[in-house]
Amino acid sequence: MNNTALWYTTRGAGAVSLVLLSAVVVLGVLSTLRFESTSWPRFLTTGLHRNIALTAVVFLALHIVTAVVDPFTHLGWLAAVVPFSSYYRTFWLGLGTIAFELLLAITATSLVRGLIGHAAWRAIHWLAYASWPVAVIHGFGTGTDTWSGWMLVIDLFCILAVSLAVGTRLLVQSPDPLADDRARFRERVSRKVTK
Amino acid sequence: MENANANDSRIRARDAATRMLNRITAGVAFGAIAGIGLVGAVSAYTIPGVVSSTQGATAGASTSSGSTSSSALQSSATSVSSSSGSGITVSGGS
Amino acid sequence: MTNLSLFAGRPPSAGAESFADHARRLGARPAGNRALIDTLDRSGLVGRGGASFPVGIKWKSVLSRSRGAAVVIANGAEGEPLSRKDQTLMALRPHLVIDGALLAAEAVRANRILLYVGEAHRAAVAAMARALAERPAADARRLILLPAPASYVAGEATAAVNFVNTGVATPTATPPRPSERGVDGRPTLVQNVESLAHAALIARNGDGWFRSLGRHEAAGTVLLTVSGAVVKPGVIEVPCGCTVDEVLELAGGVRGTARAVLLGGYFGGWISARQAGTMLLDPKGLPAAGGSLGCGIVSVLDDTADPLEVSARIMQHLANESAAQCGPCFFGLRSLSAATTRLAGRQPDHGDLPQLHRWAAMVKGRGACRHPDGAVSFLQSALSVFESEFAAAAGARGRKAS
Amino acid sequence: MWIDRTKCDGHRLCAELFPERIHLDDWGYPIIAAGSIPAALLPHAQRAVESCPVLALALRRVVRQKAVAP
Repeated sequence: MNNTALWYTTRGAGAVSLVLLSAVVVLGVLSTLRFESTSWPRFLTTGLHRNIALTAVVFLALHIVTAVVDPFTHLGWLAAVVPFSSYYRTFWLGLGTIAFELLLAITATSLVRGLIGHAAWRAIHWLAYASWPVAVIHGFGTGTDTWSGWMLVIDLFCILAVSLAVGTRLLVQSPDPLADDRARFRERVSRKVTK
Repeated sequence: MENANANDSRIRARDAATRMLNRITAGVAFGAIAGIGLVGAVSAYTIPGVVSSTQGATAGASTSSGSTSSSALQSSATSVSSSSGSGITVSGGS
Repeated sequence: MTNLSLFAGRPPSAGAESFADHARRLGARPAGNRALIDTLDRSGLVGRGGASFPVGIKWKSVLSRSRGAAVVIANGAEGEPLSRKDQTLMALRPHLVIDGALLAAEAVRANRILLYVGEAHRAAVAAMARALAERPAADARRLILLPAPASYVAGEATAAVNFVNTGVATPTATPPRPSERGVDGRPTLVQNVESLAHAALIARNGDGWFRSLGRHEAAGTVLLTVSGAVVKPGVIEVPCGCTVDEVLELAGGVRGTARAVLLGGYFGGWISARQAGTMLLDPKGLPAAGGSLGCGIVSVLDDTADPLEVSARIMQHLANESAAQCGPCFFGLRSLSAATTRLAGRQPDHGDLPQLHRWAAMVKGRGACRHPDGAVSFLQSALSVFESEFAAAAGARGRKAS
Repeated sequence: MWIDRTKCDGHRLCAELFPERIHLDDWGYPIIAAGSIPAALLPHAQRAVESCPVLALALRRVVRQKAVAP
């Protein structure tokens, strides 16, 4: 593979990853909203969320590997692991490293969700709301194609989709039908206990 | 009897949706691969138009490193000159 | 009553028995050990909190996991609205309960004892606090008084453990049971205060003595709370194995004509008066006869009251007492209570009565604790004992209602 | 199959994924058929367990009912 091909692959995989990750975030939000229809059972949403997330990790890996082995940028493997250690575009690449590492944490904990328990898994999964924006900013900051029209369209589309989903999530109260009554009851039977 | 039928239809719905899940996943994966090609092609085609940006210029420089493809070479030729002297260009050339 | 054991000594009007009186009357407390557990086993004592589980077996299972670090919770939460017996016992004989808790701790090798007393039961809390102050420092150090929130499920064993651990008295899923993993993850014995008081007497007098207190093969005595249409409602101690008629006689007799008796409280069920009279009040034998002694409630419904209205009120209470943790319990009891209320108001929706039967079967066994099961079996007893009333109510509007 | 009722929020995925043994009550909470699960259905059961958003489900190996410790 020659260096030009590597460079194009890096850029292509980066753009594709952004689209995939945005889809993952939207699907994740949709699943907490308990979206369903007659031909679209709920497990389809969560199943796609999971499958596309794993696909995104693969494409991100491609994005990173091609960037690192590209002799032009001279990144070295350290920069792929330690944020802000790259000589080349230190800040913007650092953001990318952070976003990817957050994503790895989210993915890894999801794969062993049964072992770490629901509360810990959920706490870590909140990092998705940090990882995605950091990834987007990384794309804007370092993206070779940032200011080309087609990339702007992709960027705006992703941002719009995610903000729409997250906005809906914020507006809709907890879909757990027991949440309010449970909280009320717990309030009633809660005391400070000094053992 | 009615119950058994309802159950059967739920099993069928599950299996249908599972197939759909697999199809969509495969579609997304292939689409993503195609997307890389598409983005590569489009960016290769569009870069000459946006060299005014410093970032576009720097990145364009890299394409020159080992490429002989015409459009890329063209774009890099202009961009290298516009950003010559930067450390990046040096490393790209090495 | 001739067979008083828990309430032997000075009459209730004398108030709480002091530690000095307690020690003078009963002598020093023997030590709790493995032999005591065997004695309890032979005595036939079963738990008095409602589940009637054999006390000896329970203590043994905690001891087997204890390693000297178990915890004992003396359960005096008494959240059942019709029950007064635990608070009365603690208010009058606090040292018997404390003796029992200390014996249990020694027998299961526990190093912490919590006295979990319903905060609404002021007299009981005060008496227990005073009793603790009267105790020698060596005893008092091992005991902690912990007021329990006033709620029906707060007295459930896992809820008591959860309260100590987190400060929230809601039940948790089992397994693990408290005897496996309870307070701070340690094996925990949650035992009703009346059971502990019985144990304190059995430790002194032996298992043969306890068995001799009962009648008709039943062992020991039991505290009952008699309420409803009786002349003298209140808490009484009776020998296990006596009949409901005898109990009602002790309570001064029925006012008017009895229609049905609520046996065991909200977690027990209705029994028609005709059937109830000759029933033997024996925690082990009653379930076979289709009843349950539960936590010792005997409440009489006379023939002037509307059984549907009384049942609906109890269902409303039970629905409100759901901790809203388990969907089937919360929504199921709410639906059951609403339909019962509509029937009691003689304004049923179409199909309410068959729906009650269907929902009752649907909810049973589907909670983390036994709250929904208790509520459902109460309702089912109402549906069967007051079958004709329910049928008439269902027909009150719309012929095809049932 | 064992369920922690205090965790279950009625997400319904289990009933979608394992209709052979799980259906929903009138309020959207799962009713799990009693009894052990034959090997042929085990993959579906496993998928239902893994998909539960709140990890309320678990599969337990069937142990012969043991009397309470003597």
